[in-house]
Amino acid sequence: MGKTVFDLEGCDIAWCPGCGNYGILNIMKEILAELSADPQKLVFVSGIGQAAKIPQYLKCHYFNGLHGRALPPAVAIKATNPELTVIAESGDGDMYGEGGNHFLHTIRRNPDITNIVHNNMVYGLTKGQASPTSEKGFKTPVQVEGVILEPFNPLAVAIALDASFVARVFVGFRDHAKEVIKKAILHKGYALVDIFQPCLTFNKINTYQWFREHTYLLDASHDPKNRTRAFEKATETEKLPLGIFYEHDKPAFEEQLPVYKQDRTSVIKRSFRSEPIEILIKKFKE
Amino acid sequence: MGKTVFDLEGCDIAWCPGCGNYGILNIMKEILAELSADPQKLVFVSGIGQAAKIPQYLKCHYFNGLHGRALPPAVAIKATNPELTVIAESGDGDMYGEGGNHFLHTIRRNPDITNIVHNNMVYGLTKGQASPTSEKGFKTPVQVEGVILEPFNPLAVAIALDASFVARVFVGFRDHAKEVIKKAILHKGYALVDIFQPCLTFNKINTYQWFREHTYLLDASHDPKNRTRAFEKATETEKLPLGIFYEHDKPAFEEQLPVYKQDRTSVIKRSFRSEPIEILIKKFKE
Amino acid sequence: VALPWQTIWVSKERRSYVSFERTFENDVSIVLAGEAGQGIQTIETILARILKRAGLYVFGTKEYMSRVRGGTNSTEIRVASRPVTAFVDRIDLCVPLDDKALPYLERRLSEKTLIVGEQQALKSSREILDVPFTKIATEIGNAIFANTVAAGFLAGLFNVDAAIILEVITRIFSRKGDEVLEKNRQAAQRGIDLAREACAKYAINVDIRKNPVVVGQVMMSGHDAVALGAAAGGCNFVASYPMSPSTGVLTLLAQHAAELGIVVEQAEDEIAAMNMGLGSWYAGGRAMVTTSGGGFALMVEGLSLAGCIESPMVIHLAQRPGPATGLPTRTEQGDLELALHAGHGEFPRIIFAPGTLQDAFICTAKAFYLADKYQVPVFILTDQFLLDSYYNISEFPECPKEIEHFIIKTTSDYKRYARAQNGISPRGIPGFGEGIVCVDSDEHDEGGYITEDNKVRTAMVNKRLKKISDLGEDAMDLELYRGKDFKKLVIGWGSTFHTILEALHRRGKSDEEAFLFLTQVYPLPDLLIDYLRKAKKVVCIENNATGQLAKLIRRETGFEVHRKILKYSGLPFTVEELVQNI
Amino acid sequence: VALPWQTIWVSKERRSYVSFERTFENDVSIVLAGEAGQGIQTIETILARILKRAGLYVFGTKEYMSRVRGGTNSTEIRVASRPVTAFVDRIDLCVPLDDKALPYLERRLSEKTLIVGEQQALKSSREILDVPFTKIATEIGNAIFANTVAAGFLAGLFNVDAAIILEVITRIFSRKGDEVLEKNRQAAQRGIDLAREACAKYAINVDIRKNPVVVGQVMMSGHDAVALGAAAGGCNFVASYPMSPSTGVLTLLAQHAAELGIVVEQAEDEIAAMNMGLGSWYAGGRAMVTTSGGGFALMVEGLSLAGCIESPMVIHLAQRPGPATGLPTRTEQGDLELALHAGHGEFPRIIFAPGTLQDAFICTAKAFYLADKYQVPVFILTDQFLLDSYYNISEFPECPKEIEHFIIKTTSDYKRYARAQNGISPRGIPGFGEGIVCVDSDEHDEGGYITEDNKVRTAMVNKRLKKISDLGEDAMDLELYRGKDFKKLVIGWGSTFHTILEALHRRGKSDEEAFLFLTQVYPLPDLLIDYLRKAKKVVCIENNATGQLAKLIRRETGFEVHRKILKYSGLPFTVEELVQNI
Ligand SMILES: Cc1ncc(C[n+]2csc(CCOP(=O)(O)OP(=O)(O)O)c2C)c(N)n1
Ligand SMILES: Cc1ncc(C[n+]2csc(CCOP(=O)(O)OP(=O)(O)O)c2C)c(N)n1
Ligand code: SF4
Ligand code: SF4
Ligand SMILES: [Mg+2]
Ligand SMILES: [Mg+2]
Repeated sequence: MGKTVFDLEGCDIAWCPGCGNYGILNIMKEILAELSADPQKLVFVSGIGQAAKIPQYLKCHYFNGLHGRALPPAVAIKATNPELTVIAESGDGDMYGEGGNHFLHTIRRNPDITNIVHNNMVYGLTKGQASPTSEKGFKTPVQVEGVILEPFNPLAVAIALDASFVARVFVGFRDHAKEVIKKAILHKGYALVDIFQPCLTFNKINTYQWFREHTYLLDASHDPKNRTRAFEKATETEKLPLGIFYEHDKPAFEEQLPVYKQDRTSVIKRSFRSEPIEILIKKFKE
Repeated sequence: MGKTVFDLEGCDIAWCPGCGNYGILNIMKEILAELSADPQKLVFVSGIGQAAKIPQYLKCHYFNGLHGRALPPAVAIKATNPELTVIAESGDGDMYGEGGNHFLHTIRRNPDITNIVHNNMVYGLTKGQASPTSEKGFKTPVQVEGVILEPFNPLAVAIALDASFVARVFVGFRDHAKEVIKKAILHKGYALVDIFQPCLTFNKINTYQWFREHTYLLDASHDPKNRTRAFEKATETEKLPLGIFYEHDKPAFEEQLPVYKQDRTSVIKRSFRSEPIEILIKKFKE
Repeated sequence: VALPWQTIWVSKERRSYVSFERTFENDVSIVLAGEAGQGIQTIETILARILKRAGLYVFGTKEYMSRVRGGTNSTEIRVASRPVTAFVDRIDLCVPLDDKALPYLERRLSEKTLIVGEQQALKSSREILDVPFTKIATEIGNAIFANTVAAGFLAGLFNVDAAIILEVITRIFSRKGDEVLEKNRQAAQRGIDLAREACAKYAINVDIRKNPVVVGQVMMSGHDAVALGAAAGGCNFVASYPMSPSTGVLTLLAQHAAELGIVVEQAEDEIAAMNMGLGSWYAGGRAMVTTSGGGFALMVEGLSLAGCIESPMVIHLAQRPGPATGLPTRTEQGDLELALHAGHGEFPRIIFAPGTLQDAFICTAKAFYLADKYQVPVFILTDQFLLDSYYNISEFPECPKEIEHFIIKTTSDYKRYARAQNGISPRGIPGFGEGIVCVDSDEHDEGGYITEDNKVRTAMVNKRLKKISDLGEDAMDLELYRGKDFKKLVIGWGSTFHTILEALHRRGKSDEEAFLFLTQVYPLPDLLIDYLRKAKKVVCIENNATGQLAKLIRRETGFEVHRKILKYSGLPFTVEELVQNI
Repeated sequence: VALPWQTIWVSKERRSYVSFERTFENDVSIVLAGEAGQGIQTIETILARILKRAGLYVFGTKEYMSRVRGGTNSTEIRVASRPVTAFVDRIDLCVPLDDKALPYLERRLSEKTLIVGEQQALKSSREILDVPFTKIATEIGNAIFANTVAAGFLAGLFNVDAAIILEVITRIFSRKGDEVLEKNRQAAQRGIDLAREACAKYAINVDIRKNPVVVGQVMMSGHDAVALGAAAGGCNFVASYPMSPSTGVLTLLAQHAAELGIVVEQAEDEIAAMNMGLGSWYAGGRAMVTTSGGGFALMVEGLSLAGCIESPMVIHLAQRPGPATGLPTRTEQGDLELALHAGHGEFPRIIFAPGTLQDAFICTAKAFYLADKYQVPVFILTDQFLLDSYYNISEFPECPKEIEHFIIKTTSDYKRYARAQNGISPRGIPGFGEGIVCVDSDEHDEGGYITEDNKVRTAMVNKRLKKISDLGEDAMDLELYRGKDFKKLVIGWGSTFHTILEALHRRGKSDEEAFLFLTQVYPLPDLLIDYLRKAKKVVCIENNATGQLAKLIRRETGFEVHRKILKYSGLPFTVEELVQNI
């Protein structure tokens, strides 16, 4: 990989050698460079976890908030300054576990942000407990006899919520992953990309090898406009499809906010005006 | 309606005259009587809102907890004493808004509880703001120019999570509603019943009349074992289907917990034994 | 930098007009009571506006149940020839709307109370001035006009000119179409006629001097004052989740979002609301959340995040009785300690507790300024009583013409947490300047990157804690009322202000008793201890069960107040009970 | 009712064995340092077990980064002829595992420090006793055995019999199959041989008297002590969300869920965990949550619910440095005030902060008893330092044979919140008796039904606040150590216990200086003020930045401590710094 403006010199990366996160980091830097993204207008928002450390290793603005709470600030950043490109990126536990409620309602809003989830099917940073996407039977120090909960299916849920862009990739299929994530970033509205990311240390089941064997790429016959088909694909379990499951246009959250309906200027660029307040105060004199 | 053991004498019901909640209250009392439910073994769990007041008007055990937090105590009550019948009942804002994350993960657990949601598409108790299920364009004192978020589709989400029983009824179709809720209570595992419930005071759009005109009953041609079909039905918007969308068997949460795998006795019926602790302590001597 | 609008923070004289000497004739307390949804609020709105328009001082407040229909609620409207701003127990004019109302108000009725209502509906053995509001309304065409008849009648009792009454009626109903307006005018007129008749017949004489200055004054509620204060503070982002009694602020700002330039979003939960607020400040917005205790409890982690990333934040915490759901529509001052200690770990904050509507406006506006300047969370602690009360305000604070921002344009070597003498590093935002802006909930170095270096950690803690060690000019002063040579010193904070002050006036011991009021509850003003030491007896009055301010004072100064007057029934103090208990 | 197990709470003598008079020879501090995942923990586990088995007193603690691989972590193992339980700065035997370790430990190395390691890998100019662990391991068959070689070597330095070393090795590795076991035995033997050789060659002489009583003693960590304490308290329900440093407790209980009879569930978030816990108590369970500050911040609303419905609850709050994510794997005592004030509204709670592992066990068990008896939330406040430390315990408290329950069988007229003299209404559960059990987060009447009656409200607040006004026998006493005729009184709470005590011993001024330790931080013991007044100088030692206990003491007693010794770098105090600073 060549150098990009997003490279951060001399940072001490805290991930384990061989971790799937490195691949994602490289992919992200490349994509952003290829898209000629303006680093001054690009904000990463993340939570807490191994995945959530990614903005620390990129040269970019970031808001590295609380575990599970990447999406609310991301929505707010975009609404406060719609000129920014906002990427909310974190782990599966962060986005689908602790942050599950924001996942639901952010999709309902359809803000023009990209939501990238490193899905290693485990809690990496806290040393190997089950995540919402862990498969049944997955054994951990807490799930001693194996996971008994139905794995969370982020794609099916996003489709159920009529998300405007729903995709899944595997970091090991680099070119495919790049292509899909690029489209996600370019998509206007909320875009979910769930990335299969092997955790070498705590997930000995869902390895690079496993993902290679248990996934396949959606082909041209898949119509991403068809919601029911997309759902059907998302619920396949024998082999897990990769690609863009569902994609359609709808107005973004920011565009529809009353404050932006008449006037597209970001609220931070508007200068303070006392008149409307004075008019309101005057009404209380009647 | 005749008298039932669940009638609570002399309670002052705080609902507005004509509210759909009265119909649900009566239905619930009748069903429980018809099922000969043992009042001593029946626990209602609710949150906060108009709907959430329902256990106050029934003669039953109840845990009327926090807004949005009915499901976690319900799961715990069932796991602590699996002999109890547990009904978690609350409003749409409570279950799908504030409580959204519990909704997701409770479904993944599949505890043997019944989850009844009074869906009036509005926040009643707090005087008329949008709820997650409010339709686009619905105007309220806060959503002044109308709701801009995609309405939350509880059925589609539940099906996406592979819930073991997913149904919707309308309180105005009394017999149908009774039949479905009865099945939900009898179902082993998590059962969701979303009940359309007109709010006379704050929802002037989705009235009794509106629901009558905008719903239809699923007929025998619908196969509730077919997940994709169920999803398709759940995403219909022209007219909203009522009935059991999706139903299948899977082991309940409690049954699979390590603590109950060998020994079905509820943890509260087991008497304290110091030996296993002493054995553990002894291990620390090695 | 000169702050043209800073002038609005000063001037303790703004309350000097409050004087409570009066005779019964000059100060009448009307209480309307009935079921939720029965029309109390309609009567109240019409009546209060008429009375003020007529030149009468008006104060209104309500107590109501957590239900939409039924139950029993009541509203008090005090009408006087001088400013009135406090809640009294006494009822001069009682207007029961259903048969549960009189038994409900029983304790507050005296021989002097005049009861006005529809005899038949009230099923009471008391003497009631029977006015058939509903019958008349039906004659006009619809029982719904009964409220206007009643409002007209009551206004009539106060000798308000018919022209004024009809002017206000017209203003209120003109949007509803000609027919509705005309019917309401008729209804009001019928009410007025009945009042004239009754006054003549029964020699009812309500004698309150009218004052033309009142006519053009602002009359608003605590909800309005906080919401407008936010706007005046330059608020441009509000994310909140509905919760009584905080929702009024959200609603008012939502209603005017477009013209005020505010992003208003109903969040999925309070956690989201708080984290959205922080995101907005990060991006250069000026955000507020408005919530109550239970909602704020969910923001506690987010508050700690504000502390860690040194984000400004404005929190309107509208208190109601807890714990848990408690009494959703009632009042209490039970969350001071929570506001003070919320958030894991250690970081600074500022807490305001306005006592007047002017203060509510000023504190809220000022909260944005301080949050931005000191990069800390700032609380406005109100409660249901303050928020649901309204009165006319002789001098409403002026709205600032400009707002001072503390955002800098970044250079390429920008470091968000650069060392700074006073702990306050210049705050940049993404997209404004050459630098990158990195904020992290983990402990971080100057650049905002994760660090585990224990020296950097210690330095960062010191930096954060230092920020508000000197608020200087920006601090809100203590306010001392009445005798400087006091022996007894009464302390209060927040919504009890007016009630305490009126009670002290009524007690009349102006040389011996003084009132020390804290708008800025934290950090406690330095001078506080001097006042405390000077007093022979210090009495702390709080609308809670454990005396949270008293505890804070002791923690900070070692001083133990001599007596606490506490109330935690869900109702505010009345002037009468304080007159007696102080 | 006689509590057969109450005996375990008593006896202050349990610590009297702690004496710190020693010569260098009798007390050796080993520090292992290297990257995460490099094997520190393996060496440590093997070594500590061998040393204890050999009759040596062992104390271990670690400090590590919030990452799974890389970085630099270190572990201290103190080995002595008498009980050792505190963290020292001094390093006698340093075992660096990579080239970053020595620079990292630089400040702590002295001339007396013996450095042992693989010279080549360390790239250091220091004198290093070169032991080719990896080379030997590779000879045996795999570099992985290097850890066992190292453990064998270190044990060899301490003159432990080869037989004992091999016995422990066998115990640890026997589950892993014959081959792995055999290789490890070889590795250990090679390590032992090398040590013998080195001792002889370089005249290294580690002289620590062994004591046979140690052999059979319990050696466990804070995690273990809290988890076993929960089991001993009759815990049968744990819902939690992973968060350092609280997860160890969850893990241990999960591992033994079936045999201990505990429902263990990883909740979707901390809000769920807390609300599940309350549901379980409602149904008759005995529930605990284990979390850290940030997770607890999310439980604040649920705590308030516990207060309102008068539910018992046990909260293990494992502190780490905040605010926000802070330093996830480090230590701090920064959440006392949060525990004290968490929850909107006013309701009682009890807070324990164990200082020893025995106390951690006892407090946790007792928390269940008190929560059940007084129907209040009870906190066990620990921190990373306490939890990650371990040592051998001369007298481990006995596990109770029985548990006293406070659940009653209901009658048909049962009322959950029936009036009660002491505020504590008998607690029924659904399905046990004829009554119905109704609990409500709204204010409620005796039956648990919603009420807005202000008299009932006041009565309910009083009832709730009254519950812990007299803990009587159940209170944990203050503990005073050393001279009764003290001039200087040092106060501490929680994990600083051992370090303070050892520091005072080393200072030797036993007549002048005493140590007052609080296990029960809230309610503060009544006698506290007498001790404070008696002292000429009171010094409060806390592992936080603002002196939270000192503030609490002032709030409750008016007493201002004279000096605070505070540390908030993320690291625990060392004995040396306290010796110097007290
Ligand atoms: C409120 C809160 N609860 C728990 C934690 C502890 N925690 C940090 S990261 C994490 C899980 C990380 O899992 P995931 O999001 O899948 O990220 P990964 O490490 O696997 O990349 C948890 C539970 C926390 N920081 N905050
Ligand atoms: C944490 C918290 N936030 C907000 C509230 C205020 N609140 C009470 S009920 C309610 C919404 C009720 O809506 P829904 O659940 O749909 O019930 P409904 O009244 O419509 O039956 C809200 C926001 C609360 N009690 N607690
Ligand atoms: S623990 Fe797993 S996810 Fe975390 S850095 Fe290591 S390999 Fe990657
Ligand atoms: S507000 Fe609506 S939901 Fe609530 S009681 Fe009235 S009609 Fe029913
Ligand atoms: Mg993960
Ligand atoms: Mg609703």
